[in-house]
Amino acid sequence: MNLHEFQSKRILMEKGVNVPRGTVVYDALEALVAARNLKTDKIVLKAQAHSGGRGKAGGISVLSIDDDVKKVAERILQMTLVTNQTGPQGKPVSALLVEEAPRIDAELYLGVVLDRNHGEVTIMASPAGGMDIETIAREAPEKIFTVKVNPLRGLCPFQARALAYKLTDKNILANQIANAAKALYDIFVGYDCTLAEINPLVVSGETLLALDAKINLDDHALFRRPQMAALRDRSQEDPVELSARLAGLSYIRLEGDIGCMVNGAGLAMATLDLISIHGGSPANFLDVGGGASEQVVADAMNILLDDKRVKVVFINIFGGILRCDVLARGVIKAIKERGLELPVVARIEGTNIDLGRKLFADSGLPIQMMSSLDEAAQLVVAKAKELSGN
Amino acid sequence: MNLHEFQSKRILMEKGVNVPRGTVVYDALEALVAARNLKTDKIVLKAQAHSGGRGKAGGISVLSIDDDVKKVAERILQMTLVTNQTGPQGKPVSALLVEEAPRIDAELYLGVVLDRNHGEVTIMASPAGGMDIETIAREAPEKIFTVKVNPLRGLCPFQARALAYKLTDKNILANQIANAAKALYDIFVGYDCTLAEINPLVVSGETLLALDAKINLDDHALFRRPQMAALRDRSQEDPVELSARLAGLSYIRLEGDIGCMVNGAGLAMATLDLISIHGGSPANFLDVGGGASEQVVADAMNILLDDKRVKVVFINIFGGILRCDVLARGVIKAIKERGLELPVVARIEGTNIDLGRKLFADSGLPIQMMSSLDEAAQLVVAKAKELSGN
Amino acid sequence: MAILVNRESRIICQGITGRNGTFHSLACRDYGSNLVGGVTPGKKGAFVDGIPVFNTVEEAVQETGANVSLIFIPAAHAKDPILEAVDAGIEVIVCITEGIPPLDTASALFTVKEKGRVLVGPNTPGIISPAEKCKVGIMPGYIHSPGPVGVISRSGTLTYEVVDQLTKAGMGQSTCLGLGGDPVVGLSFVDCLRLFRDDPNTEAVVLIGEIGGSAEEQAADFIKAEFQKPVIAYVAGRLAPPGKRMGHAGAIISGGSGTAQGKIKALKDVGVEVVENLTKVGQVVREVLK
Amino acid sequence: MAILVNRESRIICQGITGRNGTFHSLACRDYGSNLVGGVTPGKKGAFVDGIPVFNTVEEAVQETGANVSLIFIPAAHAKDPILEAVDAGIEVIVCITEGIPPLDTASALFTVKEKGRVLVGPNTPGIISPAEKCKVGIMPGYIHSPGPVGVISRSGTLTYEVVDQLTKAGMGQSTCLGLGGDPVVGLSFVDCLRLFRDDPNTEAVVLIGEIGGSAEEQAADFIKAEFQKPVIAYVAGRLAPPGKRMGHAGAIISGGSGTAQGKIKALKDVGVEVVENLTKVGQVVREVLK
Repeated sequence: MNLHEFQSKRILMEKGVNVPRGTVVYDALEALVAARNLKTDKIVLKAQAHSGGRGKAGGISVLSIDDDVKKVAERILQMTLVTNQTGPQGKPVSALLVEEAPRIDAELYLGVVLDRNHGEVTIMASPAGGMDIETIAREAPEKIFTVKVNPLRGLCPFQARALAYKLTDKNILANQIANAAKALYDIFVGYDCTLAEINPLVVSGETLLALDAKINLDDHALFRRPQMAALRDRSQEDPVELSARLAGLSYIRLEGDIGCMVNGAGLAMATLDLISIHGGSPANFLDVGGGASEQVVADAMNILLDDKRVKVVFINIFGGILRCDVLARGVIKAIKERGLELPVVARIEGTNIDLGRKLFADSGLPIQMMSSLDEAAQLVVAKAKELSGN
Repeated sequence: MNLHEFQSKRILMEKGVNVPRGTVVYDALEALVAARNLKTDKIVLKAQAHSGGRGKAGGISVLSIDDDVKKVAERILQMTLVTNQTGPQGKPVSALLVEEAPRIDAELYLGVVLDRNHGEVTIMASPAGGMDIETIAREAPEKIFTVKVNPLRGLCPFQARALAYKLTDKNILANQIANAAKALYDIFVGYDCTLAEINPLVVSGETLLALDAKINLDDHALFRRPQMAALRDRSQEDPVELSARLAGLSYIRLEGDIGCMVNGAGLAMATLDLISIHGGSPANFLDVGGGASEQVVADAMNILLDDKRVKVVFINIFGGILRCDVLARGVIKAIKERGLELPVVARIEGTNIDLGRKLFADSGLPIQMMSSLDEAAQLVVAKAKELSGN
Repeated sequence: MAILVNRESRIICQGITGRNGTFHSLACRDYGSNLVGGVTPGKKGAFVDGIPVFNTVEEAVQETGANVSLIFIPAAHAKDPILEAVDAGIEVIVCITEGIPPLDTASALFTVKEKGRVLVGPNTPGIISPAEKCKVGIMPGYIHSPGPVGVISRSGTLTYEVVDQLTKAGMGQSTCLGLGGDPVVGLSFVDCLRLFRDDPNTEAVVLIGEIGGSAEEQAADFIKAEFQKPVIAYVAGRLAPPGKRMGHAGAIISGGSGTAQGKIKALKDVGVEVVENLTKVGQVVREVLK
Repeated sequence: MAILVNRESRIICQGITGRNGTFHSLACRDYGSNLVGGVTPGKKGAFVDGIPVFNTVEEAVQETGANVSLIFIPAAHAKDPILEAVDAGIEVIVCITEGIPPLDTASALFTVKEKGRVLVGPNTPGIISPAEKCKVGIMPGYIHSPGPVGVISRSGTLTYEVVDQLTKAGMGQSTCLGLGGDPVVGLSFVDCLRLFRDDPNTEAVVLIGEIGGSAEEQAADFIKAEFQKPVIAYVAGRLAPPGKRMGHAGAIISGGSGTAQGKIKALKDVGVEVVENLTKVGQVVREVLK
């Protein structure tokens, strides 16, 4: 789960990190009032949406207080931001952050992630802030400094200090960088983040300011961070992904026309790859999971059948915990309730396979059963091509 | 620094451990009111003083509500408790705890200390509560169960649970024991204790109650536990030890007549031992410390000279950080300000020894300088015997 | 022979009285595994179809000599039983639980490594050594058969798919393991390759990777440096969009790293036979082993 | 030869710009120690009488190749510099600071031991190896002389007293160490005895104990099992009343354990020459060494 910039900045402020003065607003008039209240010359309007690249997409505007703030605010608030991270459908703008635009003497980077290989929390810092960390890693890897923190010992003051002194020789800045690193570490661990990042962390005179911030939370730990879970902005989620999640399914929207239902994340990914090898294009990733009930399977089927883009449905199940008879009952249930206007190809295998096949056969539904996975995939791709007239 | 029973119990309550209902009072009438308010038949009055063995010394009284509570309360509040832990001068009773006397089905022991050898926090539990842990260790060591906690990892739920199941098979009790162990561990670590103990922890029906509790805090960590430091009851400290501590000295009252001033804890202990070998009896342990100033030395000298029991003063200094000239100036300063009615024997050695000797010589004070430590000790003992007429 | 678990393994199940714990403990025993006990605090003295239940792992180990544990404990509380198993001396800990907060896993893993134990998972289907009739996990036992192929995977059903192909193509397995689909897991591809290298009954290894992290790249480095047996690999997720968790918490491409393309290249570069079409894995393994 | 520190030791002082840090760093250098640098955050580029100051231990180690550190940091903050020294690769850490909260020391010690480093103290006068002209501590250097006697002690001035006797009696010292007067300290009597056992230049050891803890009893066990050189011991505190801290936080008899009598008996039982009169230690050592 991701937080908005303004939410992330509030958390940073609570932990003692300075951020530019500002207000979050939801309409253009409010934006104007907020801008005037800042009593400063140069202000910035920032679209609040879960995506990087907001600037390039037109979601960030630096203005003089004499400019038509209201008009620009209106424009941004009505945008659907399309960036290289959002996909073509874009993200709505949930709110607008109105901030003073501070003087910028230098831009630093500070971020915290979990090192998957060693299970250590890694704090990264760079004097080359402003660009994203992957770009720095590619273009100037020698400008990234890291500290690995043993999760049992926690971040020691000397580690934060040593990192800070790699970015600056000035004690007044080093202390602030060390404090910001400590704050970011505490946020990362205290709220179970997947990412806590300040980029850029700007030097503005003798003060350090978090000009932009990104805090992403781990969904698997939200149960113990209820105050964070309450910050979820559902308007930023794909509605189908959202309803799938609420049904206990793992669904990701893709750009093709073949609806896929698979059990297990790995097999689901492999199924997409197989469709692609044969020249097809999947409309989604959909893992019904190991413990799916008949109803969950039916929900999954409905999600695929509701998707106007889907031309053909491909069911690929290797029953382990999920029994093939449960799968069959769920699929049949969904179709019986709504009718079927699309071709469905099913390849099922594993636990209770005979019973599952029999249920499909007895249902009288026009579901094409295949025993070879490869042939099934080829068939699905061929049907999709045929139906789209390619 | 030690806490009173009622203070310890309040902390336990805050951490979710049940204690008997009760009130702390400071006079007999209050005690009577408190006893009646308990609306129970059997009550107990407990002297609040920093010592074990209060029961044997008459500081604890179990009464029926129909007994003359006021009279007993009055008696206890006026006591000076003399136990095997207080020394002959005893401890005043600071307050009275008036509690219900619960039904007792079993008495357990639960305590937390720091294992000096491994730097691990050790939780000890025993089904043989009521007697002190040393007695259990001597008489039934197989009845003591321990868990060692790595300070970085902290106490894991399974460790508390495993300890609890060693004391009982009943889940309802095991859960409460595990919770009490967790609470006691959190108190120990959270307040930097040297000891956190519930003894006995009584089983009263299906409830566990901390019938008595002892929390001792580490003086070296009080700086970061101001809310604990505020609980200090100075009436429980020896007035001389208290004023020595405030002067930055380490002083312990002993029962003899030779006043000792030494630098360094080890040398100070060794000096006492040496006096004893030669048949003498020291009045105190007094370490002026390595960084003592002239004033601190003067303060130390005054403490010895103020002590009516002291017949002769023995100064034994091996100057390292503490220079002999500083020592000499401090001693001379104190004596010049108040005069000298006692013999003083000094053996000084180490840094700036010549200057120190010269200062003493030039002072014209009747201080007997010795160069052999052994002979100095013998002389001191002989003088003390002579003056006490033995 | 096999790696990590075999007919000598003495297995307990932590959480044995829960629905999944009971079901899979019995399924493991049915397969032939030596299920010697179970642990559920407060249930000491009970039996699950004849398997004795203890309050603590310490007791279970004392009474049964257990050295392997299978964990079914809800994610919110799964860190504690892992540490309990370590402290009680369990050597191989198989944690089926999915969705443990990664910081919990990371912190438990620190103790696991310090004490030199093996944690398989979390979020793993487990381990199975067919010739040893030993299954410690939730995989369908019947698709496996004894033989010379070691299988290591980050995925559950995808592994079953591959194992099914192998068995149907007449190639049995020495040991099959799931490393787990979480971002932080205990045993790694490299750890497993080291074990398979030293296992005389393993002649080839199938490595099933997926997007996210760099476990496959590290495996490639290890293979180059010190692994001589043939390795056949499949890597899932070439179509995965960046920034999206593909079902597994660990299957996520972040900031351009962890892509299937990168992993495939790394493996190919060290001579691993990378199969692009999942349905051909069995066939390729047969050709390699011929 | 000597143990732990010698003429090759490259020493830094953490807290070198403080009053005590400066005074004792220079005193160590005057004695002959190889003081290569100091650390005070924010003072990089400064010099203390020619000794360069760095912001971090990491930098100091990189620039000077330091392997020994002498710590003078106020007790409230002393845990951090110990860990900093460990992480930067310092092998021998001598922590002079008195009064560190014992839980802080315990927690730092865990990392020290995990990484296989040596922590002397806290609350120690330090280490000195006279023949090596190496002093890392606050003891008065001039009372020491080179020779065959190793001295280990839990006390400062008491050690000076003994060393003074030894020197005046013509018996120099190989290395003298203070273990520290705190309840939890790094190096133990046993650790030192092991080092002295393997040091060819040490012919006998003087062990100076005191009440509290069980370090002397453990030393006795070790001596019995694997220490052949003569040991002469003195144990302070026979008159100490139970429950009172005798100056040192660690010198406390609790619940009847840690008494001088118990320690003396343990040492005598394994053949250690225990001297009861402090002023006779030098004389007894001379007789033993004859």
